[in-house]
Amino acid sequence: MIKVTIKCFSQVKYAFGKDELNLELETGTSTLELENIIREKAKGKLDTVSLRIALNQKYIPIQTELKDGDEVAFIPPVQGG
Amino acid sequence: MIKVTIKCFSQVKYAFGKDELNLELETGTSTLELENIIREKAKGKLDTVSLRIALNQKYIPIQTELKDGDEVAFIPPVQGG
Amino acid sequence: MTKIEIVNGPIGFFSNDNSRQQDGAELVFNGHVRATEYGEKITALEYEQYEGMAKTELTKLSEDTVKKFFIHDLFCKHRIGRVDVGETSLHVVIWSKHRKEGLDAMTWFISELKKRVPIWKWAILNDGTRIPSECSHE
Amino acid sequence: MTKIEIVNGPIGFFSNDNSRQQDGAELVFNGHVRATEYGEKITALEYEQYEGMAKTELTKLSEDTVKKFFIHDLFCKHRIGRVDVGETSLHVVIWSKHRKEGLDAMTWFISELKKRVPIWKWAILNDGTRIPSECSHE
Repeated sequence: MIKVTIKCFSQVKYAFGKDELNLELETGTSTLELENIIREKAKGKLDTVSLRIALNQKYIPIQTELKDGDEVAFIPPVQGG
Repeated sequence: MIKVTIKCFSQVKYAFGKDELNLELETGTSTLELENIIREKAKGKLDTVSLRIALNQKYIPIQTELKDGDEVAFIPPVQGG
Repeated sequence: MTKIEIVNGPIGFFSNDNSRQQDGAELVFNGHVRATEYGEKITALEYEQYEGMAKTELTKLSEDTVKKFFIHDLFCKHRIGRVDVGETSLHVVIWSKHRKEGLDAMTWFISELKKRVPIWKWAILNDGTRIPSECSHE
Repeated sequence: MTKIEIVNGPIGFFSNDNSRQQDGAELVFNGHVRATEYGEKITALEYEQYEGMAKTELTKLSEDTVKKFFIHDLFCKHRIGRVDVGETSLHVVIWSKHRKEGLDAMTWFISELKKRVPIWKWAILNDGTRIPSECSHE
């Protein structure tokens, strides 16, 4: 098992009412699998929201196997400016 | 005969060393004829300078017959900014 | 050169500079909060950032912009936290030899900022409700 | 709305305005005098205007720009007389709802200004000589 921290922003934060989620996952879980877990946990609230994945504060273009201690963020469309 | 005032700027001013020329012209002289007179008076110094004509402080697109008291400017390429 | 700041509180503008010898063009963009967000009346926006990553991405983007457009300097301040209607949320200054590269750089920089810098807006409505501002890139 | 000034002496910038409810974009362009004019080292430029016509043309151009690009306001100050290297000769502020129309309007406004407003530059060289600055539109 591995432990990961999920940072929540904007619509993700709104869906969970939390800044951060701490999850225990099967060893070998990928970022894409985690996204599915998160979307399911949100019970439909994120169905229309497109999410990019940042792993340890960097956008990653393809799915990646998670490691113990990773920081993950599912990034809703950004809105700076 | 008519009297016209010619306002001189930039390269026109530099060519004549004057802010203003006052000329007496044949009645019926056109702006284009006046331009030729001015270019001749400049003795070659304006040969490479393109000039637009402003009549009484307005650009005019085609040649126009001058009237007594007109203010004319031969406008070298402008350089504001 | 680039200077990047993410500030919690009113933005102090970068100061005037008459000492530059080769920069003919100084272009400044100030983004202000408007009274309506997606048709809804608001009293303020609250900007949220991904702390750390927002600064990293903004810095990287600024450096990319300076290289891509041959501009000399790009300075940027982005405000986070509550920003009332009318106030400045984004302040960008670009110095370049000629205006054209400055205008192109400004256009690209802001458009990319709105794609990749992890900052979000929460709308604060007249009744005090606080909701994620819908939608995304213009 | 437009505001136009042709000023003989240092340009005082238009002041900040946080009272606007619907203008999300404030774009400022400051043109500065560079140390070289057409390859020649200079100490200053001297701007000459066709008094009357310069103001008229600049006013007309500003009004054209506001109509053409659906921006809200365009304010412009152009300095005439001697302007030392580094100093501001042109100050333009455009207020619009979104940045895109502001950027397009700024691009067009300055480019047209350099075609139709009767203002010229005299280069003041290091030895004090004063000559019409060659050439024209960029």
